[in-house]
Amino acid sequence: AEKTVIRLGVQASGTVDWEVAAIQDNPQADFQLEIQRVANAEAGKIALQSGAVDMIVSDWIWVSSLRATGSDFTFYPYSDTSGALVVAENSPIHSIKDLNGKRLGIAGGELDKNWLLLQALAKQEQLDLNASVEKVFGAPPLISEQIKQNRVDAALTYWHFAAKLEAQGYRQIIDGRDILKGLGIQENVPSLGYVFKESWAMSRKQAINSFFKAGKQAKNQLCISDAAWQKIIPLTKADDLPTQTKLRQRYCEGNIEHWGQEQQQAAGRIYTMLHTLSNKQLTGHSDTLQPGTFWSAE
Amino acid sequence: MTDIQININNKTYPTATKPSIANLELSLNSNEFICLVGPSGCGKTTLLNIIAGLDNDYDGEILVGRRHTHPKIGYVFQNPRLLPWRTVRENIELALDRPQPPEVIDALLGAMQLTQAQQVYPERLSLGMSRRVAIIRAFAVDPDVLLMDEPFVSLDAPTARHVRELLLKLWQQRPHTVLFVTHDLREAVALADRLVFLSATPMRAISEIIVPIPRNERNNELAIEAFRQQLLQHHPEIKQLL
Amino acid sequence: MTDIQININNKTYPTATKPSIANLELSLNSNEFICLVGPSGCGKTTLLNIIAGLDNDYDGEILVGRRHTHPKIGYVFQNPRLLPWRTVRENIELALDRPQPPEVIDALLGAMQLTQAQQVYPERLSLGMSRRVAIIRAFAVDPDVLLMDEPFVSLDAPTARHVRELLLKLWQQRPHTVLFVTHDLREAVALADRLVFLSATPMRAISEIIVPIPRNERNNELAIEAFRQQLLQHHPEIKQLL
Amino acid sequence: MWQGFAAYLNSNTLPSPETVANVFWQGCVSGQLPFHLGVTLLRLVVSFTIAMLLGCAIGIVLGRNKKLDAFFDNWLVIFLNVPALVTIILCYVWFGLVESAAILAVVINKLPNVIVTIREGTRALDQDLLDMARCYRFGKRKTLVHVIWPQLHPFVMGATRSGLALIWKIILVVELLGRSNGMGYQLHLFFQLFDVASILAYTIAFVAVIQLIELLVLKPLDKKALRWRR
Amino acid sequence: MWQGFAAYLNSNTLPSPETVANVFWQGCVSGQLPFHLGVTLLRLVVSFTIAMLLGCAIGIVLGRNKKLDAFFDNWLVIFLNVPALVTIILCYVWFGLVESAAILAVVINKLPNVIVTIREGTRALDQDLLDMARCYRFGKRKTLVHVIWPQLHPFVMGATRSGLALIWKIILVVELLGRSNGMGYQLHLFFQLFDVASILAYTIAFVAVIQLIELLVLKPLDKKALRWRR
Ligand SMILES: Nc1ncnc2c1ncn2[C@@H]1O[C@H](COP(=O)(O)OP(=O)(O)OP(=O)(O)O)[C@@H](O)[C@H]1O
Ligand SMILES: Nc1ncnc2c1ncn2[C@@H]1O[C@H](COP(=O)(O)OP(=O)(O)OP(=O)(O)O)[C@@H](O)[C@H]1O
Ligand SMILES: [Mg+2]
Ligand SMILES: [Mg+2]
Repeated sequence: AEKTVIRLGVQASGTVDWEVAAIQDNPQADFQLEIQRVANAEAGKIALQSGAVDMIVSDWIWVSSLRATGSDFTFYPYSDTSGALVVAENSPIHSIKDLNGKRLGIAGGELDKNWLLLQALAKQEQLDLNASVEKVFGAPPLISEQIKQNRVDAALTYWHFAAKLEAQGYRQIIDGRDILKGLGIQENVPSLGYVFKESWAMSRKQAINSFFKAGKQAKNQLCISDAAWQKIIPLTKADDLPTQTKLRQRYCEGNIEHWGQEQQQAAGRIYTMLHTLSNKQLTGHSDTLQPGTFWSAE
Repeated sequence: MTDIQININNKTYPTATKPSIANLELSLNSNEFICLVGPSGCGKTTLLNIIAGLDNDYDGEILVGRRHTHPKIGYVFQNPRLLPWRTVRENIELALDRPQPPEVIDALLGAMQLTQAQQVYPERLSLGMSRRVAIIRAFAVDPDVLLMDEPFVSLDAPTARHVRELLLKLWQQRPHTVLFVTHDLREAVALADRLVFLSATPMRAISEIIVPIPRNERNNELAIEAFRQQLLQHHPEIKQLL
Repeated sequence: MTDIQININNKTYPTATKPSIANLELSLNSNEFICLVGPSGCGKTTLLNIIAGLDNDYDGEILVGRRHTHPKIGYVFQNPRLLPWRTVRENIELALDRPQPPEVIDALLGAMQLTQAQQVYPERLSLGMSRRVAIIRAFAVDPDVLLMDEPFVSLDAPTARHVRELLLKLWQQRPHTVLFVTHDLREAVALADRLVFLSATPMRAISEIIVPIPRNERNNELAIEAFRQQLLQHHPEIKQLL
Repeated sequence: MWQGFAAYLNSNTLPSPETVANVFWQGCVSGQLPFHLGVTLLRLVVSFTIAMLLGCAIGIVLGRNKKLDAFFDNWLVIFLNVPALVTIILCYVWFGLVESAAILAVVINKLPNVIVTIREGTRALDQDLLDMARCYRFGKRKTLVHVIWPQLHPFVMGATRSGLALIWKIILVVELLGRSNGMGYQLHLFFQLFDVASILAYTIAFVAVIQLIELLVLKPLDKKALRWRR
Repeated sequence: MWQGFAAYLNSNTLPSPETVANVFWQGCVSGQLPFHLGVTLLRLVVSFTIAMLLGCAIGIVLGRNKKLDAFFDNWLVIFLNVPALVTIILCYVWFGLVESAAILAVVINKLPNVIVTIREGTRALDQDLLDMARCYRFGKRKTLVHVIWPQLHPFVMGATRSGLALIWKIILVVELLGRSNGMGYQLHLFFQLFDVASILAYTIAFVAVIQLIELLVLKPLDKKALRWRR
């Protein structure tokens, strides 16, 4: 029979790329992937909105804000890796409190989720991070460079930049998941997921579900089988073993184990939190997470 | 027979405070050779521009006789106005509306002693040479109306004489109306059928005088000098112009 | 007393095939008024440019007398070369190397009938008016050496006469060396101490003739005409120039 | 026109004018928009001024001096064509994520454009007038002010108009990569959220400012500089 | 100079020339570099051609027609100052992630610059020569080719030189946001990996191509067009 075509927008050098490489080894699947490589997250969003691809990997907050304006995009979890706060190995910084008066590099800007949540966490410890650290915003590669040149004392950056730094001996203070835990959210809430049109997915449920399943299998495979991992190592664009190992470790830690009612409710709570923390800027005007943000027709 | 009737009630440049031409009436007979004489800055160039159709921003009208509704115009501007990025020959050929046999241009170049210079770019000519090119260009288009704004300044005496003769020869071979601006009364008398003397700004015609010297007497210096003297004595109204 | 000694062995423009000036020797006495007469395109402008120091790309030398190592130069170019974005008055004032009392310029403007036009931009002048501005500019700098390249073309006869007189008056008030290019032999005779006749390219001096008419006889038309006739008859070597 | 278009596309990819006006108004009230606009404009003014002054000076020198030009020509082509991204990254990496690095990056990107334009203009200068100035001993300053500059006017205007636009294009990238305020930074945020309404509101604010500059500065300047034309 | 500099900084922020040469060579051998360079150059050529042709045409028309100019002037300022990012996004969203949208985005960004420059040039045309052409009935085509175009030459050269550079700046963003090949896409990947050596290698390749264009096309063109100068 005709295979259902899924046009997938993949960030070059992103982890989805690794999985896709693994999936495509399997000829019996009832879907066929058409890969469109994009340069970065924004390019992915453009590709999705312009209809050039059916599916990309992005975050659910964006999906919710899209739904609030009437489009029917929806989200299926892919990974719960999250950014981290790293410092140099011999740095005197050991906890959030030590950040006081230090220079902090922040990837992604003022509305970065982790930055907002980190501020909330610090507030619980009576520390106004926003006022007490010297903030340096910048693109993630530049932030990595800044910390290497000692121009900042700590870096709050995306997970694979954090992982690469860790592999070079930098120390992780806290990661996104721990920040959430500190704020009272125990569930592992995925940060990234597949984003696609609900209407489009409804008519191809079967194929899509088997794609998700294949994705999960591929991920497991990469984590369990060294042979499978060896194959995709060139895609990581990391030359040294420590970095490769660290990337694999963090990647596998991001595996989704549970995705159910509790996690989705937790997401709702996070949403409300970010809504107030960002002064509506991150989330848009909707006070609550839009119903239907998470794909339920599994 | 009047060929072109010029009535300019008022020509005031947008940036000027007073008119440059006021109530000028002038009729050009067909194939007539007219010399315009007037003080510097009176409005002669302005008039030629209007006749050439380059300036339509005036109050009045130019009536062109039945023969040519759109007379072909040859205009020797007061400065040469050659295209610096085209050679002498290209400058001449570009002005032609239909290709001419090369001999015609060759002959003109020869007569103007520019055969050597035909492939030269204008910036590398002397001013007198550029002027001669501009004259050739005006001759080459075989005009119905030939406008010449002090064409022979910057030419040495022998060349000027030579070019004057050429002009008259061409004019007699293929008659056309000529409007010739000059400050040199001797030159004007030698060339014109009629002299038109113009006042200072605002310009109008003070006096029109027919030159009675027959064409075959025109290179007789004495006859010309005699008529010049006569003008100086018998026309007090143009005294201030001479 | 020789003030400026000109020896130009060879001046060939980079793009030209043959020299424009070859073996030209000319000595200018101090405060002498010299008229240059030569065919169009022979190299007169080239020579003035070299003397003015605008062209150093030649083979030869210009020796300037002890009196002025860097003579101040007034140059009436063959075209007016006014700055179009400066008014008439600004154009004149910009050329002065030290401020002059305004009356000096006022007087010159008045003498040239340009008082009305002093605040006008050059593009809105007639060519003759622009030329007069260029002449004022050269007079106003109070030059040691005055170079004039056909300065009085485009001027009507009365104005030309008037300006000629002004030139002589200024020259007599404050003597300076004048090099004056003209194609008009009558003008040359009326003005010059010495006439220099030049050959066609490559240019050299054919003949140098001192004008014997005393200064107070110079506006006597008959005296001038007589000398002109004499030149035509007794100097066969310059016949082709006249 | 826009409204019809928006209705036709009927999606968040082109919001209706009201939405944009609304966003614009809120941005003004909250002070966000004026703040970021102000920051960007400040950077624009500083880097534009530096680039124009330096660019005109170098352009004139290169245009008048064949030897220097031959020597620097290759460098010019290189600087002209090094991608903005590269200069920006290198500036940031070498000088840190600081204001001066940002300004430097913009200047480096704009400068070669000014130089090239002014150099073309200088090459086309009227030799007759330059000779006149030399003969009447105008000196360097007088020649520059009264002879050269007026002839360069159309080139300077061209460089100014397209320069404002170019700087604006680059400043966005500069702010996006390493500043935490300014229009570029904000646009990037909106872009991440795909908030087209806000993007348009900010764009409109900026364009309005430039229109104002055009109306209050460039147009009168043009008029004054060209008043001598026939 | 570079080497000394690199040694001084002694880090991956400025790799040594050998490293870059090495990367360059590998890129060439693997065919990656020529491929991406080729793709980008193709886009550059197409969009440059369109922008120059249209820009010159519109610039000349606006420069010669006061009324049209007054009408379109505002639009021009707007198009000149809409951020590249905005036009690129809108083009992609409306027309899809197709090649033509990419080209259109580049053209829209470059076009106003050309128009503005050429318009300045057209305003500065010599009226005497235009009058001469009118008097001798040159007609539209002849006037354009023989009278107007040679006078616009310095402006066209300015627009060309800074235009290649501008397009190159924009094309990088265009490719970054919606293409999966070309230099912009590659450079961004290298940036993510902070692979400065590769960034420099690609930059050098591009600059070399432009140098070649300069040497083989622009310089001879310049020479030919200016051979009439004194
Ligand atoms: N573009 C212009 N704008 C304003 N006034 C002008 C313009 N052109 C000429 N004029 C004025 O109009 C008058 C006549 O000028 P025109 O050039 O016609 O004189 P002309 O008779 O040709 O003088 P000349 O013999 O010196 O060439 C002059 O007073 C001049 O100042
Ligand atoms: N820039 C140049 N490049 C090449 N040749 C030139 C250049 N300028 C002048 N010439 C040539 O040098 C010769 C002398 O020119 P010049 O301008 O000195 O003549 P002139 O005596 O002033 O003539 P006119 O009386 O016509 O003004 C001419 O044959 C001319 O073709
Ligand atoms: Mg005139
Ligand atoms: Mg001359």
